[in-house]
Amino acid sequence: MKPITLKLKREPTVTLEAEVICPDGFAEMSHEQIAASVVYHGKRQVRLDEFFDIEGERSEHLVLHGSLQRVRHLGRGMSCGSMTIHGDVGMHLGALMKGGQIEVFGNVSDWIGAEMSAGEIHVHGSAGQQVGAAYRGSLAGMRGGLIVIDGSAGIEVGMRMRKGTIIIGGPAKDFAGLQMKGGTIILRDGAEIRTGAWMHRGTIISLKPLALMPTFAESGQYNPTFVSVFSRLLRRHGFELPNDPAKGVYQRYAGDRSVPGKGEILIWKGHPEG
Amino acid sequence: MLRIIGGTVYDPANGINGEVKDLYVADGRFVSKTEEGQTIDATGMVIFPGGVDVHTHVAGGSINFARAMTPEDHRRTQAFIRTKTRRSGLGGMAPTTFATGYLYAGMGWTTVNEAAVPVLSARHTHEELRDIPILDKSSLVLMANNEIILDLLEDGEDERAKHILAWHIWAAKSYGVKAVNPGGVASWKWGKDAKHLSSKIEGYDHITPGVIINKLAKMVDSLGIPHPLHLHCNNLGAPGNVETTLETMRHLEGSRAHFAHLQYHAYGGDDWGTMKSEAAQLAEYFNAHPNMTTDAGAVLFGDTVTITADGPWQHLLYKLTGRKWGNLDVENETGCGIVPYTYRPSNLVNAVQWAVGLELLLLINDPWRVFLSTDHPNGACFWRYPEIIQLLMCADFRNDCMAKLPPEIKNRITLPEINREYTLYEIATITSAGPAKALGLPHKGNLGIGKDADFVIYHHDKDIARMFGHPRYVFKGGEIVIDDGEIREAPQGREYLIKPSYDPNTDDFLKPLFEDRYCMSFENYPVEMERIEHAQIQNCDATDATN
Amino acid sequence: MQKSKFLPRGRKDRTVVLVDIRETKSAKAADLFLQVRPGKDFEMLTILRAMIKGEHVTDDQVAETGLTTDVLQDLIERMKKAKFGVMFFGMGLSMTRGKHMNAAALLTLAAEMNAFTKFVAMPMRGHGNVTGADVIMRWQTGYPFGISFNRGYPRYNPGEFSTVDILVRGDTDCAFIIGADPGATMPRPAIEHLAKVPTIVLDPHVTHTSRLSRVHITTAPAGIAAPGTGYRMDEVPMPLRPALNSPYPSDEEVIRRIKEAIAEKPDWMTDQPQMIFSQV
Amino acid sequence: MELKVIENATCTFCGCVCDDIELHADDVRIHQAKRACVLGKAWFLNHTAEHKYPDALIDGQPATLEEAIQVAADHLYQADMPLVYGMSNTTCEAQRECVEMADLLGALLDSHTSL
Repeated sequence: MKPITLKLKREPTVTLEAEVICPDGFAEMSHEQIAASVVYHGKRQVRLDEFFDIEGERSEHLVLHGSLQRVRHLGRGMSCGSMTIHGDVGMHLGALMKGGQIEVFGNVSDWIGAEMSAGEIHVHGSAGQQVGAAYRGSLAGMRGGLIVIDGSAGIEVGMRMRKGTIIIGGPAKDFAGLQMKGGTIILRDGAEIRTGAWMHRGTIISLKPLALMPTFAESGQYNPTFVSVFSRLLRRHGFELPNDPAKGVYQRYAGDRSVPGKGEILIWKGHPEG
Repeated sequence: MLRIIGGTVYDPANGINGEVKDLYVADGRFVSKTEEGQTIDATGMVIFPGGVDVHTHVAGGSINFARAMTPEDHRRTQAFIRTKTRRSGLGGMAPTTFATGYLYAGMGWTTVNEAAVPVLSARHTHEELRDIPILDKSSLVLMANNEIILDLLEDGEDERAKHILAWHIWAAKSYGVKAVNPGGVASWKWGKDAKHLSSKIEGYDHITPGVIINKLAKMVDSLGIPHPLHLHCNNLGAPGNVETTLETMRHLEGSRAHFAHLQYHAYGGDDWGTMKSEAAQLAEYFNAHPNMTTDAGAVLFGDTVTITADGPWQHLLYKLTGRKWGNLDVENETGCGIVPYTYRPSNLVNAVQWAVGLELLLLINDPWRVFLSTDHPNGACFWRYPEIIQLLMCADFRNDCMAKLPPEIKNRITLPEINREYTLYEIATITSAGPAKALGLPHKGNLGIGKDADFVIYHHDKDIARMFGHPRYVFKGGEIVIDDGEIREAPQGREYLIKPSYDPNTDDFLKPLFEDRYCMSFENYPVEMERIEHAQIQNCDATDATN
Repeated sequence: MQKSKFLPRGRKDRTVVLVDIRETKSAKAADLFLQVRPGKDFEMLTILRAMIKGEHVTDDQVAETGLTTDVLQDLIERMKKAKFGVMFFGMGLSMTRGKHMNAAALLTLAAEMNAFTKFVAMPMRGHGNVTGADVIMRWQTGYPFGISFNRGYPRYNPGEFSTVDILVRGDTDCAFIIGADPGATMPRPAIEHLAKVPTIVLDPHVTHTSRLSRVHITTAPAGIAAPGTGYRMDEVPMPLRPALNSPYPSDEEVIRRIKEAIAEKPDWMTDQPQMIFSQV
Repeated sequence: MELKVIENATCTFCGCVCDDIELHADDVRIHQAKRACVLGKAWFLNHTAEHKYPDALIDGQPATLEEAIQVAADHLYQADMPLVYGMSNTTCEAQRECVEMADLLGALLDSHTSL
């Protein structure tokens, strides 16, 4: 299926809310219908083609080009197809996503994959705050699917997530896994402070040492088999998790006791010689 | 001016039961005849007086706290878009003030009574009431845990207490007196409760909840307040609490009383595992005692947020659910707890609660004494009233719903044995004429000449919930406010107040007591009259009150 | 201090515990002063949450906060013994690293203390009537702050719709400022954006923000020369009793007139449904 | 000159909003703020009824109130994404007008609380 291409031709001067840019809708729409779809430039309703050069129609594969930092809600609630984005993207990318794939060659802002339930998001650059998080007041963040950030991430990664996997390649800021209820967060380059604060359940794996909350307790060292299984699944995203007992071991911490929670944080400790 | 012709009219206040009758409106009231103005052909349609809600929580500190606590609900609910003349709003479990007006009017309700106002929050509550468009409003001030009044009752100074009570009603610019868990909320200030009528109240030696209730009801009657003491009984929501409720009813023989959300007070059993309905027992007593009115406080399955001045109950609920909990404390007067909650048919306790609300509505045989309410938002949101009407009017639908309940429900409820189906006339009574009478608002819930032209025109529809959820027209003060689902106008409503008389020396007596207890200036405490928009002061007549 | 039936000796019947990163003047007024290590307030509150539930936290872990297990145990005993506890918190908690989560830690601790005794928590508001703004926005929009009306109905997302973030990202093209002086207090990129877009200021004084604005209107100071209402931080509204007659109009009057001038122009929002069921 | 006495005046300097202040004022200034704290005294005594500033400034130049209201309305109306911010040191009545104006404008609306 030939993709629909959207090139940003005019920089928005304020935010551009464009939840209409979503494979589910565009799959059924003619070129004219796509061009005439309504986006919100600030409070003004404008046609999509006032901001984008559009090529193609009736496709669930979308390719976007341009500096889209002010463009918000791309792929909101999408359930199928794909979006490939060349450029930086604004807030709420793939929020409430139910399926399909998003790949970004650039950086993304806050709330990407917020409250998503399935599908995949891969960001080759860095991400802002609240990756895969719950919106304010919601009981659950990400409920399934996969988010991979090659670069760094802001605060509250996976806040209140219930299921699914988040992988952060670069360092994460404070409160990664805040109030987590399930699922897995992998921190390949560690995190700043308060990782796993108030977590109920779920797993955080860090390949770098972490400054942990005082309400976590050490509970043994091991090389869990699920890490190997996980590692195989992640290979197609271009990396693996160490798990060779000859090279090192995971130090396990349990908490957060303030909840009291039954979450676990696994921190890889390579043997000095390994 | 307006002529409504050919409609089938249900006007219980005038004994009109489904007669085809023309209605005429001029200057916001019904008149005997007019030749001028618009004519609306209501042939084949049903005409009701506008709905009156005797017990709801739509304005003030607690519902406003609930709004702040539930942003996730605001996001998933319907949003009203602003127009040039109308404000935007959000519906849901705790709707914004503007949306509250649109949603109530949208299903044909035109008068509401905000049932719980702490005096210190009264100024705030009136500001919010002003922002509820279309509806006429009244409010009740919380008095059963007021320290000054309790101290006076403790010392046997009943007459003085009565003057203080009247002073507070006027200070709060309220319409009547609400008693919540008398003595229990006062004890909760110290983490204790008072579950029975003879329970000790923390800090007092002589008075008990029973004494407070009894004396307050007598004071309300003797001051001639149009609406009787509006009572939220002790021991709300607990298994076996029907004993407390019956004891309370026995205490109140000889006085008028309105029992709020009776559903929450009609349980048998010893604990959550054995909890069952005692609606039949309660209804039997209630039917035999015409001094009382009540509203159902019915429960519907689904999400809501529970708010009540009954702090102890709310803390229990928080512990049971492990969800969010907000707890407000209003300086020296009352408190309030807030917990989001989901009623599930699979949950046996919730299933019993659902049945109890309906059983009370069906087993209390006089529709002039039992009114439709969900204790919004506690049992369900007010905008779900049409679903309850359907449950009352259609026994088959009720049975279908019961089939979804857990099988263990069998011996815990009597609903399956009840065949009664409400008629339209009875629905018009429990939603409008009855509550208007209980509130002492004779110009409401009444399509007679000279009465306020607040009325609704419904399409006949076999789907009862749809019929009552989507009126063809809603009129407020003779003006079309809802036209086929569209909000036409959102005029300002009135606020009803009363000014019971009290000893002019009350200010001097009260000031030092007040200054001892509160950290607000006595002079700044009463709500100024200028703050009430379209205020209407209703008469207090001590000789009228017991009729 | 207030004497009451339950606390007849006033201050003597009350216990004040001050927690701060340094010994301030307020420490003298307190019965107990706990010096917490800077940036460890969230940790301290979280440890307290664990300890009141009987969960074990090691002495070394407690020591991270600059306090000792004995001190915290003593604090917990005092809190549990209280008849009615109140936790007040200020900007030192809610505006430092961790921000809203630090406040959430305190609110959660207060809620959980109710398993033992009555406890409530309350933010100390530095500015006069900021509580009034919160309360009014809540009843009119459902949300306390951080709101956007751009879709014709209120939406809420602190961080997205909060002022510093909006200004730093440049997401607004016109700012109306009242009862605040962001030109004096906000980070430089935010101030630069205010200077770039048309900014309108209402204030009794010509402020820093006025100087970078396109329009400044002098108004009567609230409560001194303008009447009205102000909310106490416990959400009790108070009538204002102005002592002076100002030569300037009140904020209320000026905003109403601006609003009316806007309303006279053609509406930019047309053909909208009355209501939508699916929000963005 | 005889000073006017205002009893039970309310101080809106900080969130405590004390309402037991006794103010003594002439036509121009408040001379005494009894029972006010140090902060409250400064608050009451530093404001006067003098015509100290121009009624309005447009681009830094003195202007009439009416002109300023029109220019303000034009800017707000033309903006694609206006912001209404602040609302701390003002009355509830003004705050209500702010929220209504933001609703009408389709604006962003925020208070000090978000800082």
